[in-house]
Amino acid sequence: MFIKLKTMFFMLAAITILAGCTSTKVEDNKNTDELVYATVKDINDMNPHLYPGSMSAQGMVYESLVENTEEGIKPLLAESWEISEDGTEYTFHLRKDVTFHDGEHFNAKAVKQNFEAVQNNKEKHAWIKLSDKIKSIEEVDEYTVKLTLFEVYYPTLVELSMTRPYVFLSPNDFKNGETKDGVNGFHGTGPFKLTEHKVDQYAVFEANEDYWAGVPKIKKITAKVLPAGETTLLAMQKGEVNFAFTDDRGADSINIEGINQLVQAGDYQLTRSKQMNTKMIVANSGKSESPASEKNVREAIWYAIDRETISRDIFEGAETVANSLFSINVNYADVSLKERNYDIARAKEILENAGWTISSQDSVREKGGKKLEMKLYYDSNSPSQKAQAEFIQGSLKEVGINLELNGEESTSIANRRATGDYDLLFNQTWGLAYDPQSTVAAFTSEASYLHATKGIPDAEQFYKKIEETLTTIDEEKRKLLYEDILKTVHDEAIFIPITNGNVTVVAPKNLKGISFKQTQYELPFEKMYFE
Amino acid sequence: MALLEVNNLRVWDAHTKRVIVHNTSFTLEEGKCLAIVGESGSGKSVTCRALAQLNKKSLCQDGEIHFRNERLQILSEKQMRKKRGKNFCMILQNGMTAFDPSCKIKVHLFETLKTHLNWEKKRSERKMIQAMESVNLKNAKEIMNKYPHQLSGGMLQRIMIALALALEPDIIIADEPTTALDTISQCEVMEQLRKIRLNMNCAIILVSHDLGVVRNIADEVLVMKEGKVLEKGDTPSVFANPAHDYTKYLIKTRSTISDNFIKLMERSNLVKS
Amino acid sequence: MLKVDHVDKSYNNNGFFKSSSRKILEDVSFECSQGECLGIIGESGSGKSTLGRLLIGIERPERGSIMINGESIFKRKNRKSKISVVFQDYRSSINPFFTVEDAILEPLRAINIEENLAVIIDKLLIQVGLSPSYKHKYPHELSGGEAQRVCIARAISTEPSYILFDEAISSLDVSIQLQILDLLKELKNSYKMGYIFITHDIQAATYICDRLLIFKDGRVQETIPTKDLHLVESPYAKKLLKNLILF
Amino acid sequence: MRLIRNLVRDKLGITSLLFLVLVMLMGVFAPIIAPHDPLAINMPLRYASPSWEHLLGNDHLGRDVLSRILYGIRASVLWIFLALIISVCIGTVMGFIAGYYRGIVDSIIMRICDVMLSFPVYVITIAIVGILGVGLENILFAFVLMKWAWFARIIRTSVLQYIEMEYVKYARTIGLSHRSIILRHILPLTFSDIAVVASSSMSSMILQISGLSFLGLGIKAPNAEWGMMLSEAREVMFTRPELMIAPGVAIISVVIGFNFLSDSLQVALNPELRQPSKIIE
Amino acid sequence: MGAYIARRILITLPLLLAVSFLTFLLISFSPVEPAEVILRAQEVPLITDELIERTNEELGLDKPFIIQYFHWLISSLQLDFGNSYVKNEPVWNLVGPAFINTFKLTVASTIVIIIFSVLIGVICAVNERKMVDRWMRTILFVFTATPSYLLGAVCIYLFSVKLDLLPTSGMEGVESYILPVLVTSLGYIGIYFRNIRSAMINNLNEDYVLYGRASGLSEYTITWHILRNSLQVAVSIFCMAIPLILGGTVVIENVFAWPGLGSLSIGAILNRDFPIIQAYVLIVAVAFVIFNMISDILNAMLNPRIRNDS
Repeated sequence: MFIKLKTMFFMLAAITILAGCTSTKVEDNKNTDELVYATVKDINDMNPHLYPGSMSAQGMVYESLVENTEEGIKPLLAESWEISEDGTEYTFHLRKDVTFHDGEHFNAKAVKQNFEAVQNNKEKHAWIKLSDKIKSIEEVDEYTVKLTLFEVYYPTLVELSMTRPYVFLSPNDFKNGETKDGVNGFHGTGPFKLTEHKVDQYAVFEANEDYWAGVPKIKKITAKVLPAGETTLLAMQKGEVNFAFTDDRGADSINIEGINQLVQAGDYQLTRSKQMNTKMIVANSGKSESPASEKNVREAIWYAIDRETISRDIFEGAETVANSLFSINVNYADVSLKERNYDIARAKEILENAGWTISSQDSVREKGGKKLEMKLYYDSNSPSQKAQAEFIQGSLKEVGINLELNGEESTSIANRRATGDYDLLFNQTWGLAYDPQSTVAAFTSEASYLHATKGIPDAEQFYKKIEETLTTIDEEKRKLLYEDILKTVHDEAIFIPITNGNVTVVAPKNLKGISFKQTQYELPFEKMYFE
Repeated sequence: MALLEVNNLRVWDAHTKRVIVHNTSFTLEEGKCLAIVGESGSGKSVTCRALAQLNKKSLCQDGEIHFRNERLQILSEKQMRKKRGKNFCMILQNGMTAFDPSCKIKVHLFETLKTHLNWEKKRSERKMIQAMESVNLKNAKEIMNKYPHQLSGGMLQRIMIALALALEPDIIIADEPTTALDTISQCEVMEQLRKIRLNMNCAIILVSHDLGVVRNIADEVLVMKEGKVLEKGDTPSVFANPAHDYTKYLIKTRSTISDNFIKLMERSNLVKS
Repeated sequence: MLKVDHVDKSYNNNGFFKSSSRKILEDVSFECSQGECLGIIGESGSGKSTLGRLLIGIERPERGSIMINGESIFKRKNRKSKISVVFQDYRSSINPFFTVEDAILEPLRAINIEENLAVIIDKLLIQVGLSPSYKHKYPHELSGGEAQRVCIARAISTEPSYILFDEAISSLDVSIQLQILDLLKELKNSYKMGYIFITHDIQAATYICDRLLIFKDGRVQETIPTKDLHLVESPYAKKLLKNLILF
Repeated sequence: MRLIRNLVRDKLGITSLLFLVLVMLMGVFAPIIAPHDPLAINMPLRYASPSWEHLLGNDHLGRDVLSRILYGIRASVLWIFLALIISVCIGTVMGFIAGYYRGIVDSIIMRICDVMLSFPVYVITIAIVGILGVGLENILFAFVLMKWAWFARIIRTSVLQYIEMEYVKYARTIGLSHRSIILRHILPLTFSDIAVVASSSMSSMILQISGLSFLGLGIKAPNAEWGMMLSEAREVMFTRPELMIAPGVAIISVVIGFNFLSDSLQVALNPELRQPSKIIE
Repeated sequence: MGAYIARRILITLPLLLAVSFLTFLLISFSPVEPAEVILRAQEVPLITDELIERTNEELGLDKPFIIQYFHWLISSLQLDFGNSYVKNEPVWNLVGPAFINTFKLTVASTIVIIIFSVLIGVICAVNERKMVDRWMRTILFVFTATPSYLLGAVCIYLFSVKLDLLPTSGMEGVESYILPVLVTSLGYIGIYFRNIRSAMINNLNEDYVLYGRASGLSEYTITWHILRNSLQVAVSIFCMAIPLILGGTVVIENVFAWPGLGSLSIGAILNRDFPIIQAYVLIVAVAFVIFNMISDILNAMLNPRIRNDS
């Protein structure tokens, strides 16, 4: 009996091990024309007129009328366009050889239907000022549409170039002519089609054989959900995944050292875009009960952060030190601003002068019985933010500021930003396509930085200036206005810059044609090919 | 020729090295009844389990046990297993726990009969009904289909006797068969044991602390205390002329209580002496 | 004096659909006077242990009363120092965390006797035939007989009106049984307490009891003075006596 | 007393007990024995290997790992221990009330327990963290909220068992008050049962809480906690796997300690298990 | 027996009601206004009071608490848990597949747990205090004390990276089950085999074993009887293992990127997606109650005492 049991046990054990051994090895992706990229989150709802979906995925499937490039606005689905004298009428001439993935022809009617569907859900698009400015959209002929605005709005074309919402979905997918309550399918005009989606597992995109700009060389792209950074690294090491890039939210879940090791091992290459955004801490100047509403405190924090060390040690040099909200390669951002370098003594001095006194070493400064304490929120998916937060916490302690750290999901942080329920939080600018106009416009948007900027002296005046900047047609005036705005926020130390971030791509060594767009949210997969 | 001959049986605990049964020797003749008497902790149960090599693995034993001139120690476990049940049949103290609580009574009965006599179910059932009826169990078929907890201790005890009856063993080892029972069941069980002995001429080893029971049935008595045999001899002589002080003491205490009772009942015909 | 008057007791089987109740005791009445030893004889399942629980006041009957000296025993203060008990299971009769001394002092402390405790302990231990050196021992260090003696010492310490012995000698070896019975006889003579002796062993009961109560299926079959035992009339009692295995 | 004596006899048991007491004391006296400030950031020492100055090396911010492990005892062991004690206390009171007084109170308490026990601890913890936000205190709150029912039920069972003991019946017979019966006769015995259950659930709580910390639902930075240290180490586990060793060993050894202790207590309390072989007469 | 089952099921109903009420109550303690959460989660950048009011009306959040509860209960019974705040999809569409994924993992793990804990338990019990027993116990002791995420990480490192045998994560194909199931099971096996072992050892000391031996029954038959009796305890434990694992895979799902309830609920917490948390808590609690009931019934079926006395 016992002997039998023993043999049975060992047999079972053996079977288990054998089962393990004989399991088919995962396909070698290295020499195929497929890409499998790791994503922290599911691609989610791909409806291009709503916001939950993954932007990089939407970018593969949908296209806009125009494209924002380094050289400026370029044609995409619109071959050319004219702007009326007064700047309120835009006439677009559409490409004639474009079809949606379901075979439906792309024409003026489709454009009109899409625009109307977006406009019918206007309140959800309030962040993009254009939605407020559109008066009407008309079909002129089959391939010509006319967009009429209420007033002049200079970033119109830029906002039309964005990944969402002004992109085009096959009208066949509409529900009752609308898209706001969901759609029946995800047929865009882009280089890739969504062919399979298993929620929280993976999504498969296949090359659009009828793509107007030529069939993409990469035939299949799979987005695989891998929530943890080190799992991604492992999966890449094994070849289960062969591509990774800084995702939507800018969460850099993959450890830099790990990437370097991977690259050194020889199968992968690392490509970084040029500076794309600024990573920063946003101080809530509008929360009057918080010390963060005090300019001196914000300035002291700025001085107390050793950005050199962050850039060198935490980012291992991958990101560079940022000294202002926008780096100078951003339009209109080349203005001279006061530099605030790492200077602990200066920080202490500012606080001391502002009346925040310290009783002993290692204690927290106080003013009028109130302690100098603040909460800093970071994205719990981003290890580098956590490391920075802890590092900053340590530095601020040195100057007598007590920082409480809270890691939360990005949605929750966005929520706090919108409700003003924070002292300090990590954030980043939105990328070249959006800067500075969208970011600056966001100063006035409750969803974005309204709370953060509320504490600026004479804020109403400040917001008026922003409104004026966006609607003026006088380029010189706009430049001056921008300079004024950027100076104000800089002097007020509301956005405490840390580093300039970029988009990082880890790809198989033989993948060529890796380039970047003007936004950090998408990659031009259609330009990539294997050698 | 003695049916069973035990020479220098010694049992000790393998871990603590404590000796539980000191060199014990005795013989059992065919058809006789040997009683092992002693108070709790005297090692009487361990002794009789040692005969069938049923003690736990942590207890070691040596000494010689001959059954019909066959040395039991040299038998393999498998050979020994064949002897148990077929040659040595045990009756335990507590019938309530002696059967698998999750099986019907008949499961154990049939398994045992199948093992030793290779009887199929039908035959087993028929024979068991016979055996059970002869130990005064009515509705034998019904009883066999019950679970142990549905029956009384006395009934279960008698089922064990019935099983022994069916197996026709050479020796029945009865370990305190009456201790856990009511007065009335005690009497019945003793009656059946006596009957079985008469009918089948099998030998009995009776372990008991109740001198009344022992005197009633045993031919020979073995008095044990703390693992040592103090005295042995045939029942009437041991009870009449105990040699050892301890035996005397046991007999005296027991008779003090029962003398008082017997005196009370003298005038009555209710009690048989 | 203890008076049990028309006592009924049943247990509920709480079913979900119907609750059935099983009668354990039915119309039980008897008395036990000071200094008397009453034996309650019953086989297992006769309800004698339930009766035992009622007699020490820790459970209440549905009907009827149990009085000691005219007061209900179900009130705690009426029981204090008047009723005591010795159980069958000597192993669980003493709190394993208690020494012999703690155990014996417990009832004395309960009635707030604080003086001369050391003297009392020694006296009690000697009285039950144990050396005073036992007082520092723990229950698991005692043999069955010794433990039972400690229980008896504990029971007599407050000189109660009566003591209930619930199969108190059944788990002991016969020789020890006799010792305990003799001890009890002796104590009864010196303390004049009432004993209620619940047992299935009719022979032991006749040794000590003045009066016997034959108990079956929750009913009193017959009550008879010990000396008249041979005159029993109920068929059950007769059968019981007939089936005894005598020495 | 017997308990302690038996425990002392059991080498493994007493070793684990001493080890755990030592660990807890180290947690209490962390400020005295820790070689460095656990929060002191020292970027030049980022991911430094062990040295005489920093015996277990340094983490991603150059903080001393040894000191963080020592301070981590507070969150990983001491606070959990406190939560355990609170839930044991609530459970004990409830269990006693239910078991001793029976009747309607018993039914009510047991029904509440049934409802509480219908939720797996993880699930409720997650819900509570979802509502109240991330933080060790919320997790501990959830644990206290859920675990007391579990203890109450166990204690009720053991009260029901001990109340049937002859010495309790004796105490009731001689008219002792409920209070002294509970305090003198039932509590000491149930206490030993509680000790067994509590020490084994301590180990599961440590594992569960470290798991939640690992998921980022637990303690807030920069405070040290073993689960979080492991989570931080996981991010670099393929480049610097050695960082997982210290917190991993710490958790495993403490959990093993509690498991051993629980086993030994059980043996020490149960005479039947104590003897290597029991002779059945 | 039938009466027992009926009774047990009837007891379960009020418990389920209480559980559902508590679930609803729990979520209603949340400090955030659901309407706002929904709007934010949909990344509606500009939230007006009007919009909130409209959303409240849409969701029936303006009604009294108890009515909200009954509405919720009735729709929950139809598996309608409302819409996810974040994904704007019916909750069941998200929770359903996740539940099935977690359930697959749970069932696979339970089977492994049962097989191995019985096997190891039996082996250890019959070889009590011998080498096999000691080693098994020591090894499993260490596994039980190891946090599952650590074990998971080590397994991935060992089997997926170093030996390159198994996929690191996801749930494609049989081989992707091996590691999560292994890691889930190990901890439980370490606990349950001890139960089986001690039940076996306790049974070994029972009189019926002695009587069986004395009757000359083969060791095989006797072991079968012992196992049968020991398993009675085990059956109820195993039944309870299913909901326990169901509610406890959170960490393992995270480590192996298993698209189940755990991953879903963590995401929901961090996004404050209350309908999903609510559905998650309710589903696992209901599973818990139901499996508890099944375990009691099974236990009764195996144990003739309960079976016949009811």
